[in-house]
Amino acid sequence: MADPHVPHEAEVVERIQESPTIFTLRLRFTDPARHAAFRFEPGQFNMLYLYGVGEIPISIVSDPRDEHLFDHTIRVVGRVTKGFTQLKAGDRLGVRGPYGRGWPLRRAKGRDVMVVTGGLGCAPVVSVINYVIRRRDDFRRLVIMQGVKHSDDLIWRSQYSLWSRQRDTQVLVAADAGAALWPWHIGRVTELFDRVLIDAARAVVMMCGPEGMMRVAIDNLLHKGVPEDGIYLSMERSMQCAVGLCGHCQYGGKFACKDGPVFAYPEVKPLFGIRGF
Amino acid sequence: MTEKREIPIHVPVLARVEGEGTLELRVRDGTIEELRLRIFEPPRMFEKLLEGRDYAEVPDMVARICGICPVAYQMSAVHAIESLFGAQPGPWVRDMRRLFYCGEWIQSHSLHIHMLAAPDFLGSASIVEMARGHAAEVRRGLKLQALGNDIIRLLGARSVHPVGARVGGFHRAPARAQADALREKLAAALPEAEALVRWTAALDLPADEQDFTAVSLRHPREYPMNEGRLVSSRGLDIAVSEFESRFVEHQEAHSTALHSLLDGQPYLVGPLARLNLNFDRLPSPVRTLADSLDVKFPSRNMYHSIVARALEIVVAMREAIRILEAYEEPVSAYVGVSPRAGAGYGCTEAPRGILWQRYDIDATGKIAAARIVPPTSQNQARMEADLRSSLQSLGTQQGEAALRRRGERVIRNYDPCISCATHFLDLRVRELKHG
Amino acid sequence: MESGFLPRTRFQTLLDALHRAGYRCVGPRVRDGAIVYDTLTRAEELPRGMRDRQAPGRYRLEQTGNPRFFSWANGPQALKPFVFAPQEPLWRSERNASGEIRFAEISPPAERLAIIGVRACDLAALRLQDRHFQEGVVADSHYAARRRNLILIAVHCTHPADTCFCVSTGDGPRATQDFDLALSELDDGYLVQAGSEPGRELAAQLTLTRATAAQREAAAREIEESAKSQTRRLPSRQLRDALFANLEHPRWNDVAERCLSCGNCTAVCPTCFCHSEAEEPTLAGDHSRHLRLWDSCFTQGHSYIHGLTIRADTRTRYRQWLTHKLGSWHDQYGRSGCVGCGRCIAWCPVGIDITEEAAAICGGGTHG
Amino acid sequence: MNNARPRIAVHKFASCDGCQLAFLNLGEDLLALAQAVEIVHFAEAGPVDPDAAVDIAFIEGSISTPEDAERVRRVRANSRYLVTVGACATSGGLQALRNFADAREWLAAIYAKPEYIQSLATSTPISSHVKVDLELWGCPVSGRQLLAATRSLLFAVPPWYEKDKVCLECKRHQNVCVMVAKGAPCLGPVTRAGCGALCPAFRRDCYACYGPAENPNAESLARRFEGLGLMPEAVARRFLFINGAAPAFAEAGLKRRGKPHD
Ligand SMILES: Cc1cc2nc3c(=O)[nH]c(=O)nc-3n(C[C@H](O)[C@H](O)[C@H](O)COP(=O)(O)OP(=O)(O)OC[C@H]3O[C@@H](n4cnc5c(N)ncnc54)[C@H](O)[C@@H]3O)c2cc1C
Ligand code: SF4
Ligand code: SF4
Ligand code: SF4
Repeated sequence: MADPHVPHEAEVVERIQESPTIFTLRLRFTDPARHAAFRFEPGQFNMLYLYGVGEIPISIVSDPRDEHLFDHTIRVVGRVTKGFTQLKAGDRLGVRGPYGRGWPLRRAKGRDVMVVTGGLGCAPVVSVINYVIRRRDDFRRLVIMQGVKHSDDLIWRSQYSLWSRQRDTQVLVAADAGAALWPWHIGRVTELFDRVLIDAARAVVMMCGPEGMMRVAIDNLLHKGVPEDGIYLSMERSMQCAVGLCGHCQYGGKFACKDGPVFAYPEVKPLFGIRGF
Repeated sequence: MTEKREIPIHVPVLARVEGEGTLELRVRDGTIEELRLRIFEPPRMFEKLLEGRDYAEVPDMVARICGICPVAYQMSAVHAIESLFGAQPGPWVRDMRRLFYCGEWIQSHSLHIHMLAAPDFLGSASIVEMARGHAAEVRRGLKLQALGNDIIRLLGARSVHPVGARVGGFHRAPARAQADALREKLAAALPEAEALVRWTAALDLPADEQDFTAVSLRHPREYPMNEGRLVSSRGLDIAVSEFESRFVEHQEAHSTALHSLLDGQPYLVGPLARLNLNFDRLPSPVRTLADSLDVKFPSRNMYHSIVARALEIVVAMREAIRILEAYEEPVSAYVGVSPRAGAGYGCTEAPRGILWQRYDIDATGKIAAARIVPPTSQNQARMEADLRSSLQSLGTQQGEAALRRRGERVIRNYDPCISCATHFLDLRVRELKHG
Repeated sequence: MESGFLPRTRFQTLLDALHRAGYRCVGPRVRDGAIVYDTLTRAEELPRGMRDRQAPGRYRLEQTGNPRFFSWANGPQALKPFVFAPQEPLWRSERNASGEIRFAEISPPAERLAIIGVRACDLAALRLQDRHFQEGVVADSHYAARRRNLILIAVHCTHPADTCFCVSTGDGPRATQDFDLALSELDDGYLVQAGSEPGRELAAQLTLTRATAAQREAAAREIEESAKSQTRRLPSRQLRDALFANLEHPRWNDVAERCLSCGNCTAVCPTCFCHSEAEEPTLAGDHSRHLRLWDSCFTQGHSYIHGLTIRADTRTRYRQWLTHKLGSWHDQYGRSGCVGCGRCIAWCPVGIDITEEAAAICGGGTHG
Repeated sequence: MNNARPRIAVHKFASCDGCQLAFLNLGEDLLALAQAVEIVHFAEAGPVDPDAAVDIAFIEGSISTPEDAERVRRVRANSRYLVTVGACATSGGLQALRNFADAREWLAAIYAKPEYIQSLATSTPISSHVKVDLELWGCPVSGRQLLAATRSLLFAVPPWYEKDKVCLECKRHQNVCVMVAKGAPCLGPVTRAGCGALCPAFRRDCYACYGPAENPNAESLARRFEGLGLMPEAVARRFLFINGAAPAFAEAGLKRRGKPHD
């Protein structure tokens, strides 16, 4: 029996510094057969192993059609992520995956898509945006909404400008506080919901970020008429094994690693927002 | 170097001694005018801390006086307390305590020989440097040190501050299979310990005969560890409980360590003193080994301490093997004790020499007063005397660096343990209390 | 299906047959004041006449003089440590001078193990662990390797402790599933019942006499009485909904005052499966081992995600344990995660009683 | 020789030397360590250069004199990453019991010789004086802890440290609980793991030499000890021991000692 715990060697092909604390690793399995067979969906994640230090879950942010490489965008928060910052092209690491259930992109086909993020910006939903823009005809309106504490926290600023120039696309960014030359809204992201133009009843909303922010967004969306099952969120929980064994990622009866990390809102609704789950 | 009228020498932190201390001397016109072995470790006042504690807590507390010889502190303490309570732990406990002690001797002596003393004779600054030219010897030393630790671990779970000893015996008896496995390891390493003895005896050790009084325990049959009477090379022969009538500690202003004197005179404790006074108690194979060496015992050369240590490693290895060969799991690893009011005395042979303790305990088993006299404060006066004569005979014109090297070397013969030496309550504190 | 009667004087023949078949036998033995599973070579090593007294936070053994080997209720261990090891390496990695990394699985030792004296509650728990470790999206190869090599000799429970409540969870005292052999202990010997093909083969190697009707009746009666003697029980309501409806119940604060958040309950629970992983590199850095260790929902690391601890206080940790064990197990495995073994009650250092807490939060008495 | 090796120092303050011994007892790993790092100050092992700038300073011992308080500031200024090893450096150690033991006596004495009192009244952890980057608990620390921390720093990642309770380790070793099966007043439920649950393995109660774990409920455990038959003073002594000055333990202990304390 193949051991589901053992990683496989991969190589960093390219490293891109996105911001002082965020970088992207573009990877390839060193075993060509494994690389060729690797398939994933947007929203799925891999377990990345830093030699001698540890293993952590990181979403795959590249486009599934891009068979050349797969990308991970990592924010430095603790020991393993700090260790990963040292990797450069040619360095090796361990990878196993893909794991989990990704974004409902099939369901979203032919509908309005809204992407909501908070905090420092969420790599997993950036991949959704890129996915939709690359297949622009498959989807209807695209609404991108992002709230940050301070304008300096917004990374990929140029991308937001780029996206805002796409057709049928609305970009709504808000910062609680902003520096000079901030082109977007100053204030709470929730104030932006009034400006959102979507076919609420048929829209598919995908969100990730701090759970408090998501809670507020859900209330606003429901108020706007988005049905509960049109809302999807990515839940981050501690994960050690990523295959439903270690128990760390349990959210009520769900295992975020295999039943998520992307959940339809009704699946998590009973516990959502209750401190301690 | 030209002769200076006055040379102040200050060795800030003594390298390769247990703990930290400094050496200061003032030389005038070629004569050492003042010599101070200054121990500046802050006192930790254990005797004060022990007051009011339960007797059962003592072994875990006194272990913390010294990380290098915690077993010795625990052993003197349990003997002192049991002697007061009239407890009879029986032959199994007696053997295990001896085994426990063997572990500490092997560990401490190996560490001292290889990490502290031998680099001197091989011209290295440290064991790491020594490992380059003498890899096999260093590995052998590390291996012996590890075996000593293994013995302590068998009875105490870990080698520093072991948790297995208690008043009345041990918390848990080792399983037979563990004892067998350890015995095999020891037996396999015995030839290496014997080779170590020959290696130390072949080192280029300076000739330096000195006159000193040696003090140790003496047992009717055994090489002394846990039991015996206090004897000296000048005819002292008293019970452990009579220690205070002949040995007096006093405070020197320059040091936070007490100096102990026997009838007002400096004296030596430790491996050389022990071996000199108990040569006839060596098991015969060790005696044969000792007799085959160029270095002869009894010896008046402090540099022969390193050979004495190596011989004691062999003594301890053989003793441990003997005890483990006869090992049986007991019904109970300890006997119960009942507290009794009064004073109890214990003295055992720590790796660095006799470690004497006295506890005044009340009827509920609480410590009313404690007194602990560790080997290093007993050697303190002797060390200063030795330094004075050694440096004088080296010739003060040799220059600072040479004096300093020689000074450190002399000190290392005693393997002073500064943490031990400064465990006690500072006298000045007592003054304050009453003032 | 019952195979016959084995007199106690011939109990050794069972051990011998297992040894011949290449098994290491593990069975109940007295160690450090408790009955634990340990290697068993001779029948005399069994805890003849030993009886346990258990209460919340308390376990003591006493000798009754009774000739029986199995007149006790479960000690601290279940089957869990034999299939889901408390700590084990999963794989190792090696990095060479040019930075290439090689991975290799570390397989658990392939040892055939016969466990003797297994109780019904532990078999039920094993079934749950099988579902968790072998029947999910992936099968855990370490668990599976150990599980494959087990042969289980059950003993129907006739001496439940005061802390037991398997009757109320429906998991005992009679062993009904997943054993190879099941024994009913009588004053002079054992009724032997095979539950699998290996069990039948094993029974065939023992010289069994035919069981009498009186023996069968006596055995059945003992098990029935054992069931009746249990006084603790979980509230009979559907606890899942009741617990999740009471997430803000004041009792959570009350139990948090007492609970040490020590995780002993999860460690002795035969169904708890949480574990953490850790990396153990050598100092030289040339290779590294990846370990897994029993973890618990009572640790801070269990709910820690970069900078945020989801369950920082004992109230939310205890609530996680209880709502999972008695609640969300239903969502995951179609039943409660509690098999009524009572271990978490006896081995909780401060004697917190799961049945009492559940009753306080969900309503319904704990003593029948 | 590789010049990029991190430079380390081992400093001693008021202590028993037992934690330094964790280095000296590493065996072959000691030689490996000397390969992996450059040991620039470690008086007990040879090199003496207390004021050298280093990447990692390991500190053993507590602060109990004004000179030591000054010295530790110099060590801090000279080191990039500062690690305390052991109970003395991390909580003040057993000798910190003097901090409460004779509070009234000490106070009375202050007026006589204040400068003297200042030097001896308390034994405090390193973190009361300078910023500490990593605390390794234990009396003594183990070689495993030292190696793991050093290895992490060599990998240039923050070291991982234990915070779970001894009970968890105890159960992983499948020891029989001494509190439940013997009624022994075990401190495992409030003590930080890392020792390997040595005491329960030796059939005795843990005495908390690894200091408080995260989220320790010392008050509940103290009540439990009383339930086991311990007098309040005996309960106090359980907590006021090797790491008695650690706030979680001091609180539970002093409360039962019943002496007003400030
Ligand atoms: C599904 C999913 C997708 C994610 N996608 C992304 C993404 O795309 N980009 C991104 O930046 N982040 C992502 N994250 C978050 C990311 O996983 C965390 O930021 C990361 O795990 C933090 O690891 P760290 O070691 O740097 O942090 P730390 O806070 O240092 O440690 C994380 C955990 O590891 C434990 N630990 C560390 N070392 C050891 C050890 N030696 N032994 C035992 N335990 C140890 C710690 O206790 C802690 O629980 C995702 C998380 C999830 C669940
Ligand atoms: S929850 Fe308690 S009683 Fe139930 S199975 Fe687990 S340990 Fe046994
Ligand atoms: S319920 Fe008991 S065993 Fe469980 S964590 Fe709390 S105190 Fe520990
Ligand atoms: S013996 Fe002590 S450390 Fe072990 S489980 Fe019991 S209370 Fe916890």
